[in-house]
Amino acid sequence: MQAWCFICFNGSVMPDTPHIHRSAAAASNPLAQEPLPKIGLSPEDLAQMYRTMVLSRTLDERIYQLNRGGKAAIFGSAQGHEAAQIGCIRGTDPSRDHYLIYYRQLTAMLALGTTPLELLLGFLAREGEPLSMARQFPLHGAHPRVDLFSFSNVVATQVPQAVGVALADRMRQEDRVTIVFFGDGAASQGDTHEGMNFAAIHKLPVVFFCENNRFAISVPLRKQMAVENISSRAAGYGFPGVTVDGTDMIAVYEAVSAAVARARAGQGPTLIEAMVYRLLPHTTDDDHTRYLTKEEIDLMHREGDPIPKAAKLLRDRGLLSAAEEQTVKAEAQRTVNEATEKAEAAPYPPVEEMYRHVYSNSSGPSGKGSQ
Amino acid sequence: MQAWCFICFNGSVMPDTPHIHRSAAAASNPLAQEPLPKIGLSPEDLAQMYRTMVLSRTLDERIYQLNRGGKAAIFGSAQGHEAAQIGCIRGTDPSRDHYLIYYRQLTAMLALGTTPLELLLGFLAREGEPLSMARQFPLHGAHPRVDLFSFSNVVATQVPQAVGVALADRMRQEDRVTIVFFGDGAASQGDTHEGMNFAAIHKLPVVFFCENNRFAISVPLRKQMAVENISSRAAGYGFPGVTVDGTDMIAVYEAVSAAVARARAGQGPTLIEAMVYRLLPHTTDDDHTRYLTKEEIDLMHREGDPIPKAAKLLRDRGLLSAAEEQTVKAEAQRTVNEATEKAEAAPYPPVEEMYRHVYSNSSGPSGKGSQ
Amino acid sequence: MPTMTVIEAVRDAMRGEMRRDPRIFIMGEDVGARGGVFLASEGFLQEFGESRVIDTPLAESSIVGIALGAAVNGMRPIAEIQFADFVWPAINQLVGEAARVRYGTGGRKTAPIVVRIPYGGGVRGGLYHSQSPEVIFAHTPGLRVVAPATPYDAKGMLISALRGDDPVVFFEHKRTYRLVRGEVPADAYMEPCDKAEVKRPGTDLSIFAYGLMLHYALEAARLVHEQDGISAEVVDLRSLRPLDTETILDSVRRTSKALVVQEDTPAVSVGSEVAAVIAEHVFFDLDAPVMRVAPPEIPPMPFSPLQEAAFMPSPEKIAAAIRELAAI
Amino acid sequence: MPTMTVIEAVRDAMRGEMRRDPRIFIMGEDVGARGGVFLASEGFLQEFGESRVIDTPLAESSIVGIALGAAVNGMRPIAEIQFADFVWPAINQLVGEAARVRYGTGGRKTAPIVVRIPYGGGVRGGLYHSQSPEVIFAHTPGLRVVAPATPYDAKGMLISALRGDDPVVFFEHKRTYRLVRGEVPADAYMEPCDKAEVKRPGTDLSIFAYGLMLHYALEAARLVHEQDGISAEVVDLRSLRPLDTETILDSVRRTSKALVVQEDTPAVSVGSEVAAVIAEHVFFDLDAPVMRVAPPEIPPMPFSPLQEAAFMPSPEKIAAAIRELAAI
Ligand SMILES: Cc1ncc(C[n+]2csc(CCOP(=O)(O)OP(=O)(O)O)c2C)c(N)n1
Ligand SMILES: Cc1ncc(C[n+]2csc(CCOP(=O)(O)OP(=O)(O)O)c2C)c(N)n1
Ligand SMILES: [Mg+2]
Ligand SMILES: [Mg+2]
Repeated sequence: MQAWCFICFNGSVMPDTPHIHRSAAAASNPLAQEPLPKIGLSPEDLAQMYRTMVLSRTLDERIYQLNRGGKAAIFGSAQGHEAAQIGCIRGTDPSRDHYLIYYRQLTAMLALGTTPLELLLGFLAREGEPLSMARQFPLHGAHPRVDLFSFSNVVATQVPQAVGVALADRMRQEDRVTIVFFGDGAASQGDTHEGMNFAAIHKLPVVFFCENNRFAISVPLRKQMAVENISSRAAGYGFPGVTVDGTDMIAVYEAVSAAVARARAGQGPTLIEAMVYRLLPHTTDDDHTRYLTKEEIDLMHREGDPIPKAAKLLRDRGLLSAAEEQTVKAEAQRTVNEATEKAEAAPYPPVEEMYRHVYSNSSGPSGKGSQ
Repeated sequence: MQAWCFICFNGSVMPDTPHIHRSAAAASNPLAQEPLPKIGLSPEDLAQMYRTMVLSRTLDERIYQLNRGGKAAIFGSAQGHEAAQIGCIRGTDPSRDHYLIYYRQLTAMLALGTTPLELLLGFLAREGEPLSMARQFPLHGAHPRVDLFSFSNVVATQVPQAVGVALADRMRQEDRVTIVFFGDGAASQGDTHEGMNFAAIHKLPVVFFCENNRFAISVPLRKQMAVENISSRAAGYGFPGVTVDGTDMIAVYEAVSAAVARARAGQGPTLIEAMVYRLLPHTTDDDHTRYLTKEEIDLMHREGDPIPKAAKLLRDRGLLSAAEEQTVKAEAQRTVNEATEKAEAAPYPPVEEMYRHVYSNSSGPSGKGSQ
Repeated sequence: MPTMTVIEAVRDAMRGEMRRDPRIFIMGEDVGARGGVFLASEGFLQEFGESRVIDTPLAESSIVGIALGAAVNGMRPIAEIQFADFVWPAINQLVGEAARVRYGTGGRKTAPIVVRIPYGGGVRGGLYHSQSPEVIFAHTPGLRVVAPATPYDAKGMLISALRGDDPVVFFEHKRTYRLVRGEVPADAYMEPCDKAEVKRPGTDLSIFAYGLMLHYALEAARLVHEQDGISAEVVDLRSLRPLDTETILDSVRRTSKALVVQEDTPAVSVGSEVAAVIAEHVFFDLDAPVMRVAPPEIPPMPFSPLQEAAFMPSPEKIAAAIRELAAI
Repeated sequence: MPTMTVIEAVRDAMRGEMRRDPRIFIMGEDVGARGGVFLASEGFLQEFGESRVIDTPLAESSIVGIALGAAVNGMRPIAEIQFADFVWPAINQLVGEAARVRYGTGGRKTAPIVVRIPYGGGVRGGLYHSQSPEVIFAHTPGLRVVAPATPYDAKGMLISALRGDDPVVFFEHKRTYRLVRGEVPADAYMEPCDKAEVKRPGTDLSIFAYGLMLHYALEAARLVHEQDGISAEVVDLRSLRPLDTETILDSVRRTSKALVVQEDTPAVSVGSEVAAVIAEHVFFDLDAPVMRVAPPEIPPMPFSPLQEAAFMPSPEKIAAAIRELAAI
């Protein structure tokens, strides 16, 4: 097996705090300085990525408000994960690839074409919610247009499922890659181990994308594992594992592009660990001051917010003026406002709907009709 | 984390057959040539180890006969695993350590003091069977004198259980090591991953002892994993992983001794992978000619039988004459014959016994009496 | 018509469907060169090749989870769990996930997997090769759960399962595999996956059973008919989810007495539900208590032979219960 | 006497027992600094330290498997499963292993673990934060399974569980945590883990319920008493394994009518067993069918609020069933 680690960290590593493990991701990505064509992104690509991040943040804040106003359900904020998600999606091909997401992926979902209105219908559990008919927690279900889905919020179940999705493609010799998202917490589950091992054996086209935000709710990395990086697990299965700075959208994009290329070339899976900070509590139900100091929270915001980082990146390359920055914000605000109004005006789905789709209706002569 | 691999393979590596992966274990152990005091074993130790191996083989063959005669239940033979098991047990301290075994461990059980009669009572499901009152498959249950147990034959369940056993010792600050045995098949289970990860986090005194016989029933290693050795998984948890030639009792003894010393010193777990050959089919119910060629079976017997190897080792050191070899065999035969007679004479346990021990009888004022 | 054993019928159904439908593949431990530990897929590797006959690592959760993923992506996997006793690690993917794929996506995705599970005791399997874990599946909306008892039903219901769009948990009683032989059409046919069947008509009382117990119940009905002139109707439940309550209730309406026979321990079981629907829906037709024949409430099941025999219901025990119920 | 909520009672019981018995420790996700997601172990890390309050990795099978191992080696672990919906990965270690440690070793080893499981719906939890997975546990010989509904029972039964020698699955209904308040003695006391309790005596019919449904049943009984003069007895099952059949049957013998109320879907459930034992053992005392109030057979439970409300039994639905049954 080839040793494969194309991203090197160079910046100095800050010491860990009692709860925050920072070793690998504190450094920054040398690629960020490269000319864009070499990276494979156009200026418009970067601008688009930035706009999606801002839209995600704006919507994220709105959902928080709706929750605090007693209107929206529980929400696991994506704040801090935006660059990782946008970088990842950009490295894939939504017209053919599969995406098994988890609950903290507002940005990824927007990047894949889910609209703010669709998402808000989920948070308000209204009729027309396209993913699950508002049967599931927001963000769960299956997307009507892209092969994006999340059957449950049972952590790590999606890992073997993704491997099965890729197995089906392999059997039909279809050139599609499966991207499966999960957190650091999910890495401890048996399902993750089993899924990765199978994918390795069959060299399946899977990208295991771990958004390592250093916490499973309140449990810090040092209580989840005794190694520095989750990516180090990959060697034990026989495929490459890479740790990238997940606050750097270009670094993530590069890593994912390479992994996708590897998968398409029939070389099998890759594990990518994007180090991010979870800027808010685990969900709207959580209070992270129970287990983090104020200094730690501040430090995460200082070091870990990918949006100012992305803005600076664009500004440094002359792609974002102060005025444009304002326009992007205003545009996002308008979109989210409109979506909120529409979502709030929608009715709840009728009760009778809940009896549908327990079983198929394809009975045929076998009598396997719906119950 | 220290890089830690004290056993180096030198001999030439034979090419794999279609079903048998041989890379790591074809080589032999340089320690085998060292003077005994340096290894930490006395001549009597070696002789004793050899005698137990021969006893195990003799009993193993007897159980096969009894099975073929319709008398004994299903049996997973230990033939080929004897050196690994005797080397392992010798590296531990049965007066205080814990042993979570699996079903293929006749030699280990004998080494720990279970008698052939006790084991045969299990195979014949007779009254007086000490491990489970003949409720379980032979070899399962808990030993009356040593802390040796196996609650089920559900592969890999013992791994987290062993970690819990060690956790309890750690909490009470008792200086005991837990040895957990499992096969290569078990390495794929989620439970193995979860157990190893927890042991690493808490640096628990556990030795993970994998008897890698290259097959889970009929499934060869190449369909179980994409890596060369299971020991390579250890690095992903943060403890050492070692592969040893499991047909060489001294090599195994050394590796286990070191792992036990490490555990006692508070340095945490070790994964030891002993490469062995399963000389017979998976169990008495299996027929390995369905999935192995005659050449492969012959090759295993030629390369993989640890008993002639051990005999040669003793002879080379002048510890075993031809006459002694005969005496050891005869003695084993006599012991097994006697045990067989006694076991066959024992009655079945009475039916009423089956209602006992579903619940505790410690009711007390809580009314938690037995049902 | 050819005669076959249950295991032959299962093999025949799978082979025929795999020839017909390239989306079907089989995955599980030892299903390849070994042909499965019960030889259900004997010869399949040779005929269908490694890509459709997949020997998996020993990891049940992923066997079902991967099957689920493949199913969602257009395939029709058969996942074999080697013994029912080892299905527990896969419960999360089966009960928690597969059962709810369709529901939780509002019908957008579907997981047509067939999970084949050899189960049951009376085979000297001891505590870990004898279990009957059907309860948790039979309880779960979104799953179809069947337990055919005859070669005819095994083939026809497996074909239905493979042609349907829902996840099906397919229980095969190990003891029937080679014990039970019967006529089976050579061609494909579909037997419904949601219908009970009266396997022996009768007038004095109704017996409800499935799996091995169906055969024991039939034997008991024969015994009491010969020896005591009692006419017992024997209903093969076949489908444990959905329960075919119509057939159940209809039988009790005619006989006015019900006896539920099962191999699984009784508390909170499939048999409980049969009794409950009778007590709820045809109470006024009943002339006697709803009786049950089942093992004692101890872990299934002791390895030692006398104890195993004492644990298992038998034709004699069932016959005794029939006589008792008939006398009320 | 102090009054407490259910969650306070649980915390009080654990804290008192951990002070008393150094063998008791708690492990689970977020039980440490966070104090558990429901704050059951709030303050425990400070009081008992990291070695007795163990934040585990996110891996339920090992949470139970490790607890089991520690229990076998002399400790008394409390394993917290964060939500019942996530207990499925642990079923193998719980139902397959822990339940059978004592039996399978002929009594040589024992696994006194207490697995605490917050469960149940009506909390806008959707498909994966609302489940009631008690069936599989209630079915399994070797486990004790309880579901206290009141603060008094929660404390007393948890103390019993922690002092007993068997594995106990301890269900805590999430909606009762802060909703239900009641008097609870400050000192330790033991409430039996295998006894039902008549929570409201009555003469016209018997209602059987547990968990949140106990409170809804009590409310319904109050309603029909006030509005219709019907006297409904309400029996709190409390123990789901063993079921206290004596108390159940005794109640039906007195009232001659039975109504089973549950939040879990009805097919093959705890409620089925209650109906079955009644239909088997007090059939001749019964004046009416054994009725059930339970949700529809769809995956528990939709997230959207009108649907969730339609799914859940309510005092009104129970009252309607009482009236119907009383009128027979
Ligand atoms: C199997 C399972 N156990 C527990 C939970 C409860 N839970 C929800 S999210 C979470 C933490 C997940 O952490 P991680 O995987 O790192 O993702 P993050 O939320 O940090 O993005 C837990 C314990 C769950 N959803 N599933
Ligand atoms: C969880 C589980 N799945 C399947 C089985 C059936 N089974 C028994 S042994 C075995 C193979 C085990 O292989 P390995 O762990 O390598 O041990 P070996 O028998 O080779 O010593 C299988 C599949 C089981 N006992 N438990
Ligand atoms: Mg995380
Ligand atoms: Mg093996």
